[in-house]
Order: sequence, then C-alpha cells, then structure tokens
Amino acid sequence: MKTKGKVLREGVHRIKESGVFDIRSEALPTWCPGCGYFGIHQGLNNCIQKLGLAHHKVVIVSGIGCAGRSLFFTRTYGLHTVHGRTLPVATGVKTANPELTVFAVGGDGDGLAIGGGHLPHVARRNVNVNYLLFDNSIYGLTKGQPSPSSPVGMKSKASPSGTIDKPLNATLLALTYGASFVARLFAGDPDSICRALIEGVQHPGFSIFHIYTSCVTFDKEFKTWANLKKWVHPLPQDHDPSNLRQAFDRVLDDEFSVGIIYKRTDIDK
Amino acid sequence: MKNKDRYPPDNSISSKKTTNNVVYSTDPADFFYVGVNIPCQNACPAYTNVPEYIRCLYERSYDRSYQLNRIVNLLPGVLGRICSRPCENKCRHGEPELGKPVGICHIKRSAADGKDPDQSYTEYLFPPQGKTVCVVGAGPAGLAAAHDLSSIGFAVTIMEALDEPGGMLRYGIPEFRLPREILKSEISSALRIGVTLKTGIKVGTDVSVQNLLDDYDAVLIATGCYVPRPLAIPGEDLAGIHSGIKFVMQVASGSPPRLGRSVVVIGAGFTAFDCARLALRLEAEESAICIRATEQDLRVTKDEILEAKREGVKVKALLLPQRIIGNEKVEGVEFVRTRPGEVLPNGRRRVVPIEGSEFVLPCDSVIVAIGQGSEPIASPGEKDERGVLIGDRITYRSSVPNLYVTGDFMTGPTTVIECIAGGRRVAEKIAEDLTGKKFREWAVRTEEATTTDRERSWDFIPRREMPTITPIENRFNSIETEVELGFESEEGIKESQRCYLCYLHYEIDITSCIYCRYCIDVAPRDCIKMVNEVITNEAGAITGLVETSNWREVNAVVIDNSRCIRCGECIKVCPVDCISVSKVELVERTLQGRRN
Amino acid sequence: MPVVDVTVEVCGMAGDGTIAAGGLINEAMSDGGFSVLAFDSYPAEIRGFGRCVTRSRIGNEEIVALEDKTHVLISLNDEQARSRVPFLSENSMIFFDSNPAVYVREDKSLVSELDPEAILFGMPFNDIATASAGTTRGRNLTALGCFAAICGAPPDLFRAVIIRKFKSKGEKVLQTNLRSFDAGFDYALENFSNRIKSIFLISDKVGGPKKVLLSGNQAIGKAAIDAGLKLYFGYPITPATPIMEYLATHLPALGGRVIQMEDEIASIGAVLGSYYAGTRAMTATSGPGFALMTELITHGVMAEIPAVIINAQRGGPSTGLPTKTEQSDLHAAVFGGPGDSPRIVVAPSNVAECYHYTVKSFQLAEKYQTPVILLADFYLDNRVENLPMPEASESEKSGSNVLPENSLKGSYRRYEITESGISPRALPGMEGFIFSATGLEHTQTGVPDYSPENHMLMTEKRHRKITGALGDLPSPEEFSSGGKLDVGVIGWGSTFGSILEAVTTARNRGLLVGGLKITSIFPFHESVIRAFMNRCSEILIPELNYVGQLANLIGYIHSKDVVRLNRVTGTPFPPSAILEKIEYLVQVGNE
Amino acid sequence: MAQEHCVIIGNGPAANQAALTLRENSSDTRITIVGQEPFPHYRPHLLPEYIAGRLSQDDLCVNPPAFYKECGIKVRLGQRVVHVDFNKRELVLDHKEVISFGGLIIACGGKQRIPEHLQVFDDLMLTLKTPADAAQWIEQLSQVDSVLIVGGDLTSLSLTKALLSLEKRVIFMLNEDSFWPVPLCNELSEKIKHMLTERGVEVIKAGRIKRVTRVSDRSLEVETDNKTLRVGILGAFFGMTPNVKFLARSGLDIERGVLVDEYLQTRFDLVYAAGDCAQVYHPTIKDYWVSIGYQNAINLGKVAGLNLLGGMLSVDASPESIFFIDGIIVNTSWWTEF
Repeated sequence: MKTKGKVLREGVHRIKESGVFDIRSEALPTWCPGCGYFGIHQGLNNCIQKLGLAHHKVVIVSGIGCAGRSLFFTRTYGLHTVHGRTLPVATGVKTANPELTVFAVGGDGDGLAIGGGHLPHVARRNVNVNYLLFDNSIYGLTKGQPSPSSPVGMKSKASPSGTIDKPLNATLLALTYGASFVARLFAGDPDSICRALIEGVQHPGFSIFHIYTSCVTFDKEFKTWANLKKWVHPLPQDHDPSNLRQAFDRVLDDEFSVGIIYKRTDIDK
Repeated sequence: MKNKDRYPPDNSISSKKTTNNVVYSTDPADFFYVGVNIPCQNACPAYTNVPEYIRCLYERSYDRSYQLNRIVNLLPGVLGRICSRPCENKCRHGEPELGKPVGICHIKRSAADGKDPDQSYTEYLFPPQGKTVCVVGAGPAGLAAAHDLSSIGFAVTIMEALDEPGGMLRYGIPEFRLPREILKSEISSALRIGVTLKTGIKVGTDVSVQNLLDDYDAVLIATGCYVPRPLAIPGEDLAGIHSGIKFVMQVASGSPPRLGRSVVVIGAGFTAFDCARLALRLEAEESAICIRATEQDLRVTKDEILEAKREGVKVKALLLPQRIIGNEKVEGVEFVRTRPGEVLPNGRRRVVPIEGSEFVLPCDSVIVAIGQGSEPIASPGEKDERGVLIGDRITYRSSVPNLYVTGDFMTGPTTVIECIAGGRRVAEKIAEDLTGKKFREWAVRTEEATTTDRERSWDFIPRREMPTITPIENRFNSIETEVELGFESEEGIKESQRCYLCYLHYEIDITSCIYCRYCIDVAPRDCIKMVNEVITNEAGAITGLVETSNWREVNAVVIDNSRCIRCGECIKVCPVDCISVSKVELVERTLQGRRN
Repeated sequence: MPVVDVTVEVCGMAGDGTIAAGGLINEAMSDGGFSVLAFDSYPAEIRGFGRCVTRSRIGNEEIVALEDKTHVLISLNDEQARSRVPFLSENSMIFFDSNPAVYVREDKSLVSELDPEAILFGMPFNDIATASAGTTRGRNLTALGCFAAICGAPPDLFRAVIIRKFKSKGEKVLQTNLRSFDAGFDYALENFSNRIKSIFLISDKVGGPKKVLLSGNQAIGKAAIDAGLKLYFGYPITPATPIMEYLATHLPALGGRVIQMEDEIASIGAVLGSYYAGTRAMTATSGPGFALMTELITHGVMAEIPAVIINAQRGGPSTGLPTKTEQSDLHAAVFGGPGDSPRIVVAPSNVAECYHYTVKSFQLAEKYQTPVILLADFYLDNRVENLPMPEASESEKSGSNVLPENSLKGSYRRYEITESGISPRALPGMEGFIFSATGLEHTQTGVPDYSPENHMLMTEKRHRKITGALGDLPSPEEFSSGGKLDVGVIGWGSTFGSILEAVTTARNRGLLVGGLKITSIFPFHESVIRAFMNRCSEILIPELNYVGQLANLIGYIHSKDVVRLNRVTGTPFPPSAILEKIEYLVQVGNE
Repeated sequence: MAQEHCVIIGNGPAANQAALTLRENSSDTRITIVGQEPFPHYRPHLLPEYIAGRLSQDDLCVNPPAFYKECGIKVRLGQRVVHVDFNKRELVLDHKEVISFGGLIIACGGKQRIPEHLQVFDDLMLTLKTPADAAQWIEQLSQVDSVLIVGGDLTSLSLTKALLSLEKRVIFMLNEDSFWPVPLCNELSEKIKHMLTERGVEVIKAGRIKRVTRVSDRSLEVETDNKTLRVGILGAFFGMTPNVKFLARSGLDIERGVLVDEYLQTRFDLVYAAGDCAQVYHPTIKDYWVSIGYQNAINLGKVAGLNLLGGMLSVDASPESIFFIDGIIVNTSWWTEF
C-alpha cells in the first residue's frame, strides 16, 4: 500500500508541528474550488513561514479582483485598496516603514489594465516591494471578460467573435521597465513559488513574480489546468539569471519557461 | 484452455511477478485496511475476492469469475444458491442512504450458470509430498480439505458413511433450493485431481480411527453434525415427531413420512425453513415455524423468509416449547410466551419465559430443527462431555498427533461457507505439520490502476430481483423444481454494474496537494475530509480522521476510504493530479513450499 | 381565469445555478403569457460562498414592484435557504433536495424551520440528475422540472427556453440539461401525482402585443443601438458589465464596435473624443468607475462636448457592495467634479423608462452639448420585466447636433453666446469652421482667457444652457386623485415602483395620498414640484441612501421639513415599509 | 424530570394525546411531533364519509393549526423517520436530517396489512388509511361502478356502506375464518353475511387469489382458484400491522409491534411506545396485545406521556367494547395473527 496509515499520520503530524499553516485565516478562502490561487496562496504562506517573518511585520497590499481577496485568507496586515492602485499604495507603505516586508498582490486586470501605468514607475524606483501578479488571463470577479493577457481570438460574452488585441507579456514588460528581479512561476507548483519568493524577499529591490494560473470557472479553453501543465516547463539548466540580454532572448522565444528569469545583483539599496 | 481466460494471471496459485509494480504485503495495517474497505470480502469466512469476480462477470468473462470463486470456495454453483450471504449484509451499496446491497450471491450463480460448461480448471499442482491423508466425511468441509491436500501433493482418501458424497448439501438441503446435478458436477470437479472416494464406510464402526492412523500419515475427522439436538421436553418421544435433518434426509431419499394436515416446526435455521416449505409441498395445509425470539433475530436471509411466507408458511414468534401433548400420537404443543432479553456476544438472543402464559397449539406433527450436534466417533484423543473429539480452533489438531478435526464436527452447526473455509484452513495446517513447509499465505496485493469505465449513473440502477416460479401454486407441482430461476445474462450484467468495486483505493498525496477543495466540491457524499489529525491503531492502520472546518487547522485533505463509493469524480477534477488509484486486494499467494 | 399573483424564489449557494434557474422560470412564464417582474441578488464571490436568491413575481395583471412574501421556495442549498423562511407566506410550497451529499443537523436544516402548513416537496435532485444525465451539474434544472410538474406549468415552455439558452453550448451540454429537466418532471409526476397544484395553467395569452423579457441592462443596450450608437467604450464593473456584453453581441452586426478599454478614465476619454468627432458614443459604469470619470465629465461641461454615461449605482462607498442595490450616487452625479459644472442627470424608474431615457440622453447630450448621466441602479439593471418590445420613433432617434450655418464660414465662433446658451458646434472635417475645444476657460472663439468678466460671462452661459434643457426633460409625474392630500410621496429611480405599489394600496384603503415621480434629477422642475408640495400637508421621500440625497436636493422647496425614509440594506425598498410610514403620517396628521 | 427535547414519532391519536399530556405536565420541555403523512391529525374512521362526499377534508381535521402553536408543540408533517440511534439518542429523517432527543415516544400506528402472497399485486389494490388513499378512492370511483372487497375488516364495513350510498356494485369476498380483528365464529360471520346481503352486497365464498391483472384503466381481472371476476376496483382489507419497519436496525425489540413492558417502556430508558404500534404482554389474555381503536390509542398516549415524565402508570389491561357497527358488537381490544 503506497501510504500506510503510519506514513499519512506522520505526514499530517509533521505539517501540524511545523505550524506552517498558522498564517492562514480561520475562514475558508472564498475562491472557487479548484482555483489556481490556492497554489499561490500556499506558496506565499510557506515563504513567510520559512523566512520566519513576524506576521505583524508583513503587509499585503492587494487590488480588486479574485486575487485581491488573498489578504483576507492570510493572518498578516492587509490593505485591500481600489482597483489598479496596488503598486502606488504598496510604495507608500514600504517607504513609510522599510521594516515591513511588503507584498503587493493583484490580478492581470488589476496590474496590466487599470494599473498598467504604475508598474514602470515602481520598477524604476526599485522600491523593495514583492509584487505577485496572478495571471489567469480573465476578469473572474465580473464573470469572464477578456483581460490584457488574453490571447487573440479568445471568445467570451464581452468578445463574442473573439478578442482582436494582442496580449501583453507581463514578464517582458517587467524586464523592459528595468525591474531588478523578475520571476515567472506556475500556480500548480507551490514549492517553486515559495523558493522564488524567498529569493525575491531577500532581494534588496523591487521583485515581480508573474504567476501563470487557471480560472476553472470561466476559462474553459485557454489557460486550463490541462493546458498549463502541458505548456509550462522549467527554465533550461544553463539559464544565467544575472544576464539581462539572455533573459530577454529567453522570454522573447518562449512564453512558458518558469523560474527566476532575471536578478540584478549589483544593487545595494 | 482459451488463453483469453487463462487461469487468473495474478491469482494466488501461480506466483509469477507481473508488471506495473505489484506489491505484496503482509503488514497488519494492510490487512486492517482491506478488512474495513472491502467489507464484503472481510465478511466472507472464505475471503472470496468479491469485487474482482463481479468485475470479471461485468466483462463477461464468466469462466474467470467462476475460477476466482473456486480458488477459495470449491462449489461456486452450490454456494450461489444456498449461501447465507454474510457479505451482502456488509455491502457498502447497502448503507442507509445508498439503497440496497449488490446481489453478490446471485452474481456468483450467474457466473456458474454462464461459464463454459466443459471449462477445465488447472489448480497449481505441487509435486507429490509422498504422504497419505485420510479424510473422514465427504461434506463441504471434507471435500474442501481433500481437494486442497491433494493439490498440495498428498494422496487423499475420503471415507463417506452415506452412499453419496455432499453431506448436508446432498441430504440436508431440499432439491427445490439446490438441484442435484449442480452438486454432482461440482463435487466431481473437486475430486478429479486424484482424490479416491470410498462411500458406505462408517468410520468408528466399519473401520476404526486407530486403524486409519496406522495406515495414513494423517487423519481428518470432518463428519459434520447429524445428531439432532433434542428439545429435552416431556412428550418428545410421541409418534409424529421428526427431527429436521432426518425429515429432510427421508424426503431426499424419496420416502417422506406422513405429516397430516397441520405441522409445527420448531427451530430458526435454514433447516427449519426447509422443513416448513417441504411440509407444504407434501400433504400439509398449515405449516408454522415457532421461534423463541423475534423475526428480526432470524439468521436466514430476508429472501428466504419472504419466499417461505409467500408459500404460506406462518412465522410465530416469542414462543418456547414446554410440553408436547397427545396420548400416543402428537396432538399439540404447549408453548409459553417469552420476553426478549439482551443479545449475547455470539449474536444469539436470550429469552425470558413469561410465567402463566402457557397455551396449546394443536397440530398433527412436529418437526424439531433446533440444530444438530456432532456424532461421537470411537477414537483416541481427548473428548468433550458428549464424547466428541476436541479440536484446537487455530491448529485444528486433536490431542492425538496426526489426528485433526474441522467443519461442523468441531464447531457445531454453522454455515456451508464456514465449513468450506474450515476445510481449506485445516488442509494448510496438515500440510505444514507433515512437511514443515508453508504452501500458501494471505497477502494484500497493491497494484497501480486507473479508474474503470463505471459510470456514476450505474449507482442508481435498482437491485435486480431474482426471478422465481410464479404463481406460487406451480412451485408445488413437483418437489424438485428449483424455485429460483437464475438471472437472464443481461440482468446479471446489470446487477454487476451496481458494484462500486471497493478494492479500488483512492488516495491524495498530501505533499503536492494545494488544498483547493475541488475534490470535496464534486464529491457525492462526505467521503473527502479536511483533516487536522489522522488516528491510527498500534498496527499503523487508519482508524479515525479528526475533521476541522477551521482553515488554519486543515493540515491535510484526506479521502476517507470507508465512506468512498469509488465514483472517481475527484480524480477527474484534481488540478495537480495528486490523487492516485490503486487496486488493493486481499489475495492468497502460493509460496513454492518456503521454509517457515 | 383565477387571479394568478405568485412569487417564486430560487435560493442556493453561489455556483449552484440559482441565477440560471431563476432566469429560466422568468423566460418560460413570460412565453406562457404571464407578466413577470424578477430580481436576483447574489454575492460578490463567484462560487461556493454567499447566498444567491432569485425572486420572480408572476401574475396575469401588470406588476410594478416585488412583494415581500414568497409563495414558492426552491432550495438548491438548504443552509442558505434557511434565511428565506421568514419571508414565506401561509401554506407556501417548498422544493428541496431530499438526499443531499451530507447529513444535516436540526439547527442547520431548512425543513426544521418551516411551520406545519408549509407544503413539502422533498425530491433527491442530485440522484435524479446523476441517474438521468450522469452528473449533478444539471440538478438546478431537475429542481425546475419538479417545480413545473407540481405547479402545472407546461414542460414545453421550459424545454423551449433550455434549448434556446444551451443550444450554443454544444449538444452534450444541451442533452444533459434537457435530460435533467425531464427526469425531475417525471419524478414529480410519478411520486407526487396526488398533490399537483395547477396554479400556472396557460393564461389565455393576456391580450396585447407579444411580450418580451428585458432586464434594465438589456433595455439600455437596445436603446443605445436603436439610437444609432456607433462606439461603446467600457471597462468591466459589476453591475454594468452586462450592457457591454449585450452591445458586444449586437453592435458589430450594425457596423458599430465595442472596445474594452484599460480603465474607466480611458473609457470616458474615448467617448468624449468620439463625440467631439461627431459620432455617438457611450460608456456604462458603476460608482467607483463613475468617480474616476468625474474630471473628464467636467471637461465635457467646460469644452461643451456631448457624452452619455450610464451609472449603474451599487452599494457604496468605495468598492462597497458590488452586488447590492443603492441610490447613493445622486450627489456625485449632480455635483461631482471641480468647479460649477452643471450637467444633465436623468433617473429612469423601470425597464421601459431605461429604454426611452437612454435614447433621449443621446439627443439631450447633442442638443445641449453636455455629458448626460443616466442614474440606474443594481435593482433596475438586473431586474427583469416582460413588456411589449420597446421601440423608438424616428424623431426620438434623430440626431440633434446644432450645426453652424454656412454663413458663419470664416467667422465661426465655437462658443458663441446665444439666447439659449447653445452655441452651434462644428465637427472636425467641416471646412471653414476650424476651432479648438479646451478645458481652459475660454472666450467665445475658444481662445484661453481668464479675465474676470469672461469667466462670469461663460459660466452664466453654461448654466443658462443647462437650465434651458428643462423644456426637453420629462417633468415630474403625479399619481393621485388630485386636490388636497394628507401625504405626498416623492421618489426617484427604482424605488418609485415600491412607492407606487404602497400609494395605490393606501388609496384603495381610502387614504388621501399621492405619489410624484422625479425623472429629471438635474436640472429639476422646481415649480411643478413646489405646486405638488403645496397641496400636501406632509411630504415623504423614501430613498435607498442614508442621508436622503434627493431630499437634500429639493427639500428646500417644501414649506416645512420633508419626512425622510432612508434604508441602506442593499435590497429593494419593500412597499410595506413605505405604506407603514404613510399610515403613520396620516394618523399623526389627523391628531 | 423535564427532558430538554421530547420527540414523538407519529401524528395519530396516541401521538397527539402523548404530546398534550407532556405539555400539560411540563411547560418548558421542547416537544416535536414528526408525522409521516402531509396531513394534520385526522380521524381515520371518518374517511368513508369523506369518500361518500358527506364530509370535506377539513372536517376530518381534529385540531386547527393554531392549536399547536398555542400549546408550543412543533409539528412536522410529511417527514418520515428512517432510523433511530439509541446510544447517540438521535433520529434520522428521510431527507437526511438528524434530530437529537432527550425523551422519545414511538406512536407511529399501523399500516394496512397485505398478506405476503398478494404483495406482488399491491399496486393494483386500494387500501384505506390516509386521506391520500381516500383521494385515490374518490378519483377511481368516478370512473368505475363495481368494487371487489377482499379480506374484510371493520373499515371495509363502513366503506361498503359509503360505496352503496354512491350506487356502486359491491362484491364482498368474506374470509370464513377471520374478520379482522377477531377470529370469526360461525354465528358472527352469519350475522355479517346477513347484514351485507340485506343491503344488496353480493357476498361470495373466499378463495385464494392467484393472479390480478389490469385489463384497462377502468377494469381489473381477479383470478381465484375457483372463479375469475372483472371489477373496477380491488379493495384489500386485511386489517392493520404496526408500521415499525424503520426501527429494524435500531436494536429495539420488535415482533409485530414495538415490545414494551406494562409501563409502555422499551428496552432503552426514556423511550416509550404507545398506540397501534406498541406490543405489550397482556396477562389476562396470556398473549401479546397490540391495541387498536381510537380510545385505546388515547389511553396509551396518556400513559406513555406521564411515564416519560417519571410516572409509573401501568396499562389498563381490561379490554373495552370498542366496536359497535349495525348491531354487531365486537368486544375486543386486541387482535390475533392469522
């Protein structure tokens, strides 16, 4: 038998002793069962726990959308701000009290549509904010409209004959805006999210995590779990995160390689 | 041998290793798991692999289904008709909100009816051990022991007192429940591997046990129970009183006694019901079964009670016989009313007679079928107060070396399936004692599997009822006509579709689970739980799950396999494919005579 | 024909298919010739949390408001449906799942809450759906099947709607739903045959034109198309998104385009740009989006560029209650933005008015060269009524741009001060009329000028222009027996439906009461309102906002303080609450 | 000692009496009646009058709905108990609701008995116990003009009178040896035969029914061992049997009814049975007694109620004359198995 009672009990006991879930809220997350955000939520929680950050010294700033709800499910300080203004608000919080570890959380609508104007400036200022961009290429909370990262031809109630605009590539934008730490991850692998976040938090400047995830309720064709699992693959072994030009080439050639894309090491802030 | 139905590839006898990493384990935790999770197999005294043989029938490989039964139960065709079906009481499909249990026994019969009649079976035959064994009694226990000993390589001789083998099956069960030709063909298939059968020899009188001990390396007493237990009440010696087993044997041998118009049967087992139904097939017009406790306490199957009542048998409860009335011929039975007491550990109900509630129930004849005892046989070895040889329940040994006992002779009247199981176990013990080698062992076999083609709507197929002879009157035309007609082949398939296949084990790998609760959302019942802790017994088997709805305390999402109906919905939706299916069966493995 | 007036409610958890089931009932009953008024309330969460309730009032006669009492409750989730029990009427009918996945204790069970007169119809929805279609996804349709069978509604009505709705989703989905529905219908007929109640026998097609089922959002969408809308710029926001989705489906075929902008500022910017170039454009949003649009709206006022903005109000402030109804954006709509920036604000009170006033907004915007704000609300946008298909006459649809005369070629002054305040507006591409619109204060020719006189002059011109619009704006409508009244109830928007129901009931009880519907919020018909107020000894203004924003706007007109009745429950104003206050006021008045 | 929650299974005379007794003697106990039929407490013996059209369904009702609200008794109609767990002291309803109870009174009464050999035809037969049955009778009577009554019990007599008043042809297949609830002696059976034939009922000799087949939606064919009959409706009246099948798995002692001692207590403490479903040992008749009849149900209900609250009343074992129909006095309060 693969898991005897003993093996399962020890596994559960280890988790219980580790207190890795102390950071969760009491109430169950209100995301749809099967949503990719659970994986990201898991990765973020494990990162905070593994780094041993004092919960009262962590602030999560989130925008409007399903992603924005994650701060209600994590026992840290939270600021659920208005749609699209996650990064400016996070900048305010971090600048006010650099002691705090600040996570900015938002979806692809919040970050690339209404909030698109703020990303270049936070990157340019290199504010030490860790920005998790949940990219499921759809507006979930308003029930299924296409988002800036939806592919051409995506059909929805708001685009019955398929979208016509070319999608934005958040990773490419981040590199272009000069972000000093860019990672691309996949919601189905919480451990790699946790590892990348740990590196990001320890990185002295702005770090952005472009995380592919799936909306099980409204996206039945494009970023389904099945497709993502097929498309996503780790960066090749020989990838050198400190080489910006290589990072650009890699991101331009392949949209679905995941890992630490670029990390500038020569900054001291 | 059609290779499509080659003897089950991974069956116990041939112990060849197979692909997709099969693991055998004898860890007590795994035995505990299959005991809880495959309730039907666990309830069967012979541990028949129920889900597998039902699956084979669904796949229309009747032969393989029949053979899977035959490994642990020599007479599938017989048991498919007269088994007491302990498995169906425990079937998961019979849980309160899930409907009626699967017709496991009827499916066993469909396998026997549907198989290729001239199918030949190949048991795994060991090389001769150079030893001889004498089995006394050709009842179900004796036959099973003889067959297994012979297949392990012993030269076996059966000594049967009556003139035909089968014991209770041949003489104790009327033909309308068990046709003779089914019994004959299955007994011959058991004996064909070299067992010599000598009938008409009464051990203890025609030949002594001591002689047998001298001539054979081991002697097994499996003579069952034919000595009717007396009521031990005044008037029991009047004419018109018959013992149940004798009555059935007389009818079986074609010379039934005169019963008169109204018959009272005293007893609560299958024999009592057979006698009451037989009485109505003879010349009796009224036939009543009087039991001490209540109808709920009867150990016969629900179908048996319903069929008996439909044929006109009355069941009168809470009655304790005091005296039988009549000058030289019985005219009535004096009963006293009883009050039900508590249920004893062995499941029997204690009753308390109510003083002053005596009354007489007039009748023309009385059949006493309150069970039988084993007949004392002159033999060396320690005996109980009734002079019957005592056998150890684990090793089956008597106090005399090489003298063994098994079946109803040792345990007193039980069920046919328990006797067959007893016969197989004693054969194992004899083989180990005589050769010092271990030939077989039970193991839990785990194999990676995928969800089957079962559809969720199959869980709502109503239970198929066994067609019987109607209108009722036609059942009395002749005493041999079998009442149950057996499933049409399509009905058998439909019934087999109802089985959840509980040997499938669903499990979440908690290291890669992202706690997204999609599986819980699609689960048809409370079978997947958010768990704070897992409780195991000292053997390490899961005995409890501490549930929680507080998100901070949800340490794992666990499939509670004792609630899971194997519908496979969770696997379809798991985003990170962390739910695995494996086939976890209790099987018997041959050991090529490993030294133990 | 027995009078049919039944309120059917479907209640479930988000994701149970509650809203879809309610929609199906509405369409089926509307096809059956009944008049329908339905409103759904659902949580912000998408699945698994929060209560979804669809309430449909179905009857032969015309329906103006939802009732408080529920006659039929279909529970798709008992734990959620428990909260609906207090609203049940006497011997109401309850449909529920009699074999749920898990056992429920007494304190969490729906059935334990009901009183004995309730008529129970417990049917195993999950099992029926799974047995017939292999999945529980169609269980909400199984529940509908049971409801249709028991209430004697002809199944073909429902089947036709199911086919219409799910045909586009592929044969497999369609068959699953049809089979689930039929299985529910047959189960109910078979097991509850002795308790069939034929409430909904086909009404003999209550006379008049064929009725169609429209939501507020759909009416606004159709109105825009009928008014010749060419461009829609919008951004997803509950509850306005359905307008964008309606137009995305219908506009392209008519040569128009729907463009989803990156945010609300971009949307209003594009609308102003489009209208500046002479093409009708529109955007729809809700409170938070409307706040973002404020600066550009005042730009429209200053640069005198037309625009049509639909504000589907929702619970505020800030993100507030995205899926609940409220009338709390009046101040923002009338006064929002820097400077004295008069604009036109119109508030429809039912679906038909949503249509007509959206069409009218385009004309008002063009004629008075100003942004026009249509104040709808969640209850209006999402409620469904069946009414004859609204149409717009040619005159309603015609363009009303005031173009300059050719004679002015060469000497054209864009912001010419005229007697009406409306300056003829040239469109880019017209030769000889080059001008620059600007948000800076400017002279009549459009040149920036901050002199005191010019600012006074131009501000006065802009205000005179808007006040002049009163003539084209619908004046307040009175519902009373005329003459002296004890209580006058003034209201606007969707709440007026409840006011009308309460006033009608009060008048049937012999009370001297009247209702006044305000449609044009700004500019408002002060004289007409004053005349009505003077005939009433008490003025009552019920509103779904906390301070009484309409009362603040027009309260001063009344000779004494108006009585404010304010609620911020996120749910429509119950007629009974208004009636109660009326009776209280009349009684106090008599003492 | 007041129980925090007393539940009464059943909604007949015994159940209602028990509820009232509990309420009278303990003001703060929470009382819940769980009735299987969707109808409020009704008088079953008036059903034939309802079929004959002389009474409306409301006339059958015993108490107006407001009555229970005033007494603070919660009534739950149309909900069936499917299992009782006595160690957890919980009962499970058929829609999977679990209710915990302090005290329990089982008063679920009886249901129409159909002999085993006829059970396979039970969907072609009509019985009469609930208003729903009566509605079926009314509906089918509107399309047929002849009724065959098999078995014979007191309900069938009053129904026959109602059928005659509706000008229906009634054929009565009288069991010679039994007229539920009593075994027939010749004198009583002659009296019944005479009473029936005198009113124009065709009384025929009872044979064993072999087969019943539906010929059309207005007529059935009934084949006995000596004749074949064509009738509109086949009425089965073989008396009542306690409706206690749902307690089979609960560990309660059940024979025909729920076995109780003379204080109507079952094996479990604070669990009593009353009315047609209770089976108590009756010293004078030296047999188990399953009471029938309205008055007995009331008495047993009262006794069970008082005993649950700590009383020690024993059942009044003297049978009363309870049946008096058209000059036939049936002096019994118990019934035999036959």
